Amino acid sequence: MTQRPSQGEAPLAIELRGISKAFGPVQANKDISIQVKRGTIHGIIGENGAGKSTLMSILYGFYKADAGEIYIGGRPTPIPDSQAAIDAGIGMVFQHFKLVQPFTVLENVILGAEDGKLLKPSLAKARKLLTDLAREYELDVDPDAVVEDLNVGLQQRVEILKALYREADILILDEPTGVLTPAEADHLFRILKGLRDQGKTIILITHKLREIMEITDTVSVMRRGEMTATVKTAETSPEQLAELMVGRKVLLRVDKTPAQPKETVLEVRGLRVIDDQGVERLRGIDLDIRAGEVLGIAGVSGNGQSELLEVLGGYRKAEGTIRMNGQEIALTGSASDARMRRMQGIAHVPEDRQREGLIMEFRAWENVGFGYHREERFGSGLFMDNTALRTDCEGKMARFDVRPPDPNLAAKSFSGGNQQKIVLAREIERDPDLLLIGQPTRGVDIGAIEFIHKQVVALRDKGKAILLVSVELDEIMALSDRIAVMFDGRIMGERLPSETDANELGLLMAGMTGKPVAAE
Amino acid sequence: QDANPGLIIDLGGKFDKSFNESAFNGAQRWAEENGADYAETELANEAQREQTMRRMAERGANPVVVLGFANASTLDVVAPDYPDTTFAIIDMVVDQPNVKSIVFSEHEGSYLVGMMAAMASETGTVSFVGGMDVPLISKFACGYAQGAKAVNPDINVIVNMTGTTPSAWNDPVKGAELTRSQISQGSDVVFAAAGGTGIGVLQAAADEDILSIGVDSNQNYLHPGEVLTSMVKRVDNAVYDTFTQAMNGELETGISVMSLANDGVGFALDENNADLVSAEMQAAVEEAKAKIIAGEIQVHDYLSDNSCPAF
Amino acid sequence: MTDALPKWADILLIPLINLILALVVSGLVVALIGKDPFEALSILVTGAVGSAYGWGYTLFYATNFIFTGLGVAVAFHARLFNIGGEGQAALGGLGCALVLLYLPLPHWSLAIIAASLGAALFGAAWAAIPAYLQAKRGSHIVITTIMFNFIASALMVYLLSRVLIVPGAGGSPETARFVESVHLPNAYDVLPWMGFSRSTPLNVSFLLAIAACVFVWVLIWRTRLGYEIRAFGQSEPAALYGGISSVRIIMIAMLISGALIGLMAINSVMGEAERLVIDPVQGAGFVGIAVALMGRSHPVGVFLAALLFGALYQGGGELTFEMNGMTREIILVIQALVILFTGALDNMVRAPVERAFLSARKRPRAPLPTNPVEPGGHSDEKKVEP
Amino acid sequence: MDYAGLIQILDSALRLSTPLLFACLAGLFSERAGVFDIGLEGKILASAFLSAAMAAYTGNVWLGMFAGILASLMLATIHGMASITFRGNQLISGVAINFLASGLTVVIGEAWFGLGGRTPQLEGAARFGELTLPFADAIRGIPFIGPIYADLLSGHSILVYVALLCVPLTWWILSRTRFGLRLRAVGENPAAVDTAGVSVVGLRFAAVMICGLLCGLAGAYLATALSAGFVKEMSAGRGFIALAALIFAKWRPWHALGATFLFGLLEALGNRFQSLELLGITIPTQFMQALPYILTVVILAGFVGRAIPPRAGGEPYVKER
Ligand SMILES: Nc1ncnc2c1ncn2[C@@H]1O[C@H](COP(=O)(O)OP(=O)(O)OP(=O)(O)O)[C@@H](O)[C@H]1O
Ligand SMILES: Nc1ncnc2c1ncn2[C@@H]1O[C@H](COP(=O)(O)OP(=O)(O)OP(=O)(O)O)[C@@H](O)[C@H]1O
Ligand SMILES: [Mg+2]
Ligand SMILES: [Mg+2]
Repeated sequence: MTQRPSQGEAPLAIELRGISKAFGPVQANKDISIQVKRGTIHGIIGENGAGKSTLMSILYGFYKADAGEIYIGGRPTPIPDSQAAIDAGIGMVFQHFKLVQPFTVLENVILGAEDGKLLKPSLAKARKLLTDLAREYELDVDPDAVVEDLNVGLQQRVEILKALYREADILILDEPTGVLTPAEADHLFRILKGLRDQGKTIILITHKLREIMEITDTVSVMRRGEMTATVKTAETSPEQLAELMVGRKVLLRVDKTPAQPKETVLEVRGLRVIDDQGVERLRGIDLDIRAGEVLGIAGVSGNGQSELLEVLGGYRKAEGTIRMNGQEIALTGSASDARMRRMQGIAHVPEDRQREGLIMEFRAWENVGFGYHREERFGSGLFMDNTALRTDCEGKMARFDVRPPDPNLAAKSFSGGNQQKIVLAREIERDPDLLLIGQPTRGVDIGAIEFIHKQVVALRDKGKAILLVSVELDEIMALSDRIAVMFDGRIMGERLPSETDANELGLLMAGMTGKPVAAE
Repeated sequence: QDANPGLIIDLGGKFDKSFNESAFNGAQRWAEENGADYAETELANEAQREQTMRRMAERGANPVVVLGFANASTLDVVAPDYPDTTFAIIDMVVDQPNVKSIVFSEHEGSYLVGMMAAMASETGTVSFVGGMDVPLISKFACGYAQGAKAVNPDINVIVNMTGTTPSAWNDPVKGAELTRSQISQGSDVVFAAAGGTGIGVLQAAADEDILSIGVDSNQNYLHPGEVLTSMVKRVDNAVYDTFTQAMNGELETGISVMSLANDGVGFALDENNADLVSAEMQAAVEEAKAKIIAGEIQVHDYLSDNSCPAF
Repeated sequence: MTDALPKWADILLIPLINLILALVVSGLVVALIGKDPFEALSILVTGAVGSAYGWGYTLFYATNFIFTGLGVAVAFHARLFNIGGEGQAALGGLGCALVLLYLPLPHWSLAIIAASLGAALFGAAWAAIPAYLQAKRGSHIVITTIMFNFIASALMVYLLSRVLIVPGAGGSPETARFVESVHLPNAYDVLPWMGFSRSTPLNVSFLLAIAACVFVWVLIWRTRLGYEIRAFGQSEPAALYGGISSVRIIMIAMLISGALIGLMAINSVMGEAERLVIDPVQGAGFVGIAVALMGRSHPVGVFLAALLFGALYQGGGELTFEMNGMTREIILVIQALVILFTGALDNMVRAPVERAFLSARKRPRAPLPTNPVEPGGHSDEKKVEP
Repeated sequence: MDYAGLIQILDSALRLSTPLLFACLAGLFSERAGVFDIGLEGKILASAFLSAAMAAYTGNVWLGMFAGILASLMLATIHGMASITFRGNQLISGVAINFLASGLTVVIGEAWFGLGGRTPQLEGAARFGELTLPFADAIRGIPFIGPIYADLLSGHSILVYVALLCVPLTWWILSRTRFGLRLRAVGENPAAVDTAGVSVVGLRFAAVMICGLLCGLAGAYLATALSAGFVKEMSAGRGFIALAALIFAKWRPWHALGATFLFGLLEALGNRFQSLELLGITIPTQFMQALPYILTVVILAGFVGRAIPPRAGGEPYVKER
């Protein structure tokens, strides 16, 4: 690995001149120019679909630009494919990781960068190098672990290791913290700072202004395929950036009155889940949620939150008892359970909108009935009433400001934020007694986050019960009326937002108990 | 002299080295000898049977010869619509005034080659490979077994069928494997009645140095000195005769049986198998042939009751 | 990419170019074996669609392919690859024949209803076991349906040579002819003035096939069940979340698929052969796969693709009949090339055509709409909603 | 059944499973790289034809074999063009290739030989002979081991041994070489391979070509070793059975050996025990002939769990739409 100490007046690591890119009729990048100095961290922000990922993918040779030039270290460097980018010292961690799931960490790291035709020597060499890198940058991962068994945080480390293994001088990270816990994000930032101090150049795409302010040296703002501004981070503020991004003033805090909880809506006792591999995922959960309050579940992902949501949503088998409005509900996890839940007044915004919440190939109007498609309002007898669905969809799109408000577009054609609004509209407008909502703003830009948070608070104020699961501590702190922390399938403790802070919650999330409340 | 005969080759194809090929050869012989022409086409699928029969008739072909049992019920419907056309069907009886039905006594021919197999066998086990387990093929197998048992009542006759899909008639690989399996069970003479699959049977027999018996056409030449004989079924003669009779205006409808008596079936003897067929064997078979013709030996026809006394 | 191509180009121009390419290559093959490709083409086309006679056969074959194509398509919507059409159609034939042989049915109108039930029931039953094994045991449906094709053929040979065979009728492995009263009216009976001959195999089951197209369209795009089938096919995790039972959808989709394929027997067994023979399917089960794939699993697409294949079958038959020395397998070659060019090499033509259209329209185009939501790649859907 | 009978059945199973094994490994390469191939059948058929035709023409079986491989490679190229270059539907392309092979073999065969698509019968050097392993005759006498070596292992065409060698070779390539690692990766996540700087198109084409090569060997074995010439449609569904075996084997080389041998064994058993009498009832031949297929279903349902194909299988790699 080459290590160049940063010099006084840093030369340019990257310069893009006049990059344009169209996907068919969509102009994703329009005449974009940008300069990034060596040894700095450069942030890029912008709304969903602004063209950030596209621009970086062009720099990495994943897409080919229609026009424009790329200069690396001052020299014009055509990058027709990723190999050229790697040769130019560029590494990229994509928003959706490019890992081979059933491979080990080691295999993923050497893929494409093997020495020689046989694997054995490559693997041996990589193993050694990996240990060195891990030590140097605090990037520990078991080289023999299979990637699909790793949580996202560790998978991201593998991606970073891949880049470092290829001796990248320039590291691009596309929304790296979207899936990380605060602790993991902090860790990542420490690593990034360490890399910068070694003279590496880092480009960071994120939707989180806090991160921009915390770590970047300069920041560029993109809007609708164009680069609208590049400023020094020290000379700007989150409010200014938000306005540059969205084109209007954005409220960065959640405004809400104190909760007025009423009767208990959901009562969970001794909930246990054992998955197909025989692993106990939930080890006896007790919870109460009352009407008119938001119960936030904090925790590092993979500690049972997903399973909890799935059980409550009716599509995972469990033991224990759950009462909804005083009535016990079935826990067999069969399809009829999931249907019954909806009738019993439980709505569910799932964590993964693209995998579960939406049928990506269906049009928007088909998606607004999903899960409720057997209800009278969407048809009679055997038939579906497509007109009713379309009308319903138009209303929802208007009320939830889905853009573009075209019911005939396929779900996959909407940006993430707008996809989330469609799901939200579907579930909230069902007028449920209890809303389960998982990772409501993952990967969503700040304009949409503001909107989604408002909706959640409004529903609470209507006297509904809300169970919020999120890995974003900020979000949990801002929205919850009570916070429960999950670790390893147990509730480690419950806190009031006013009486706790990120530090204490962070400790609980790491399994270090303050005072145990729910778990046995 | 205004005969313009037509021949419809059946699904197996013109060059199946067997049934269809034999018919084609008969037609060719007629054409060459008479310097005349005839219409000919090949069926591509089941649904074309009726279509093609009608096309032939409407084109003015007369007589129209169709091959194989599968045409019977179609012809039964088509024939009345073309009273001026004479049809001939081979291997099946269709009871219509303008249809000549030509059936073969395959069981008799098979009986004779069964006798030869039993006499040539040193192991006391002979075998049979059929295409598909359908009655017509069982007719071959049954005659063969009867002949073998007539020579040696204790003889073991192994009967195998290739498969149940259309590829059963085109699978020489499987035919060869069946033959090898039979050899391992002691068989040293194998009789194949399985279309293209039979090629594999004869090949495997030659490879493993046992004797084989061909079918329909004379297949002795395929492996000279290793094919004991062939149970010939003179489809070529049937077609040739039909064409000739029509040309001479003496074509008669009704049932015509091609048997040992009129050399409609028989066994092939030529230079390729001269060394394999001993004088003694030949004499015995000729004697049996005479007796069958005279009615002294009754060879059971499997089709008469769908069962066989010999297995 | 929705905007790249106008609709007419997408559904007419591109398939047409593909078809022409397929015919050009077929022509080369014909020329290569020393025959005149132009003569062949003209025989092919006039043979298929140049006369009432040709239409009678073209539509007859198309009817078979519509049924099998629809069946495969319904399964495709649930992301199930049903290769078992051969077996299911054969069993459909059995069901149809049993009804017609053993029930006293005075009139064809009654008979077609009873026989349809029998055919659909048997076809569905033959699909049910692979479906059950897939749903409950995860046994790969591609293997099980292939195996069931072989098992079906064995069953058919057994039944027809041992059980249903008419004793003393010469040993042909087929059932007796159905009685005259269940004879389906064919095109000649119904439309004699259009020049159909008495023997035309085209019969009223063509109407049944069209009805089946409508049925499938309604089922898939208008019913709750169809909605669930499509949802399940698009995303299993989402179906789980949405309370859609995978076992139920797999079973129902395969049962419907098998039933539709079984119905082919109404055309081939009841309408044409009027008896059951050993292999009443003749590869239509496999052609159904090609038809469903080319028709993009949409009933209209299936109908058109079936028509094309019907025309190729009939035109190809004429070709071997009319052109001396033309082997009948030439039809297979032409079919293969049509499948290849229209089905698999589609993008070879599409990409340049799209580029041409895009650059032609680029100049007058307005800038992007305000919110950067992109009407990205839903070219498949446009066939979904007629 | 006696020991010799058992050896014979295993011997037969070995022969019958060889084409399946070639084809199964062929499919394995292609599908592990993410390209589904239901056109195995067509490639086998094309190779069987051209190998027999060339062997008949030149009298040299090796030339025949290379011609067969060439034919199969040509179809593989079409499949590659359709499913990789032009990102078409892999199933459609496979179906088309099967039809194409069925048609062309007969059309061309008829034009060349005029034997209805059949090739002339192959003799002598135009056919693969049987290879006798060293000391086979000496060892035959030893009880138990002798027959296994001399009758079961010895006395096959060289291609049988090649097929058997292909199993460890495939395993070694996939698990021990750079190429294998990349090939497996491209079947699981082509984007990972692409962003790692390796050509997805190149890898997939390589895999499809290896598939063509192996199918070519399967076809040559059918026509020039097991039989002595080409008969139309002589592949007789073996490509589909190989596909079933591939799924059965969960896309793994050693499992492929097991699965194809099982299929071969079931067929050999079906050949051997066609007329079985149980408790005085004669089981119909047709039942015995269907038995291998019934058993496959039973085994699949009873003992083999869900088979998870390579994740990117069947989908063309599309970056931009
Ligand atoms: N592979 C693709 N094919 C077609 N269009 C694409 C593709 N990738 C992106 N686009 C389009 O390009 C535009 C820019 O997308 P891009 O992914 O660069 O946005 P982004 O700024 O990264 O958004 P996000 O914040 O959601 O990650 C989008 O409107 C999208 O429609
Ligand atoms: N191949 C494609 N065709 C069309 N649109 C695409 C394609 N790939 C991505 N897009 C669109 O580009 C936008 C951004 O793409 P990206 O891959 O960054 O999505 P995402 O990050 O998963 O979603 P988001 O960040 O908006 O939540 C999305 O709106 C997506 O729908
Ligand atoms: Mg992005
Ligand atoms: Mg994003």
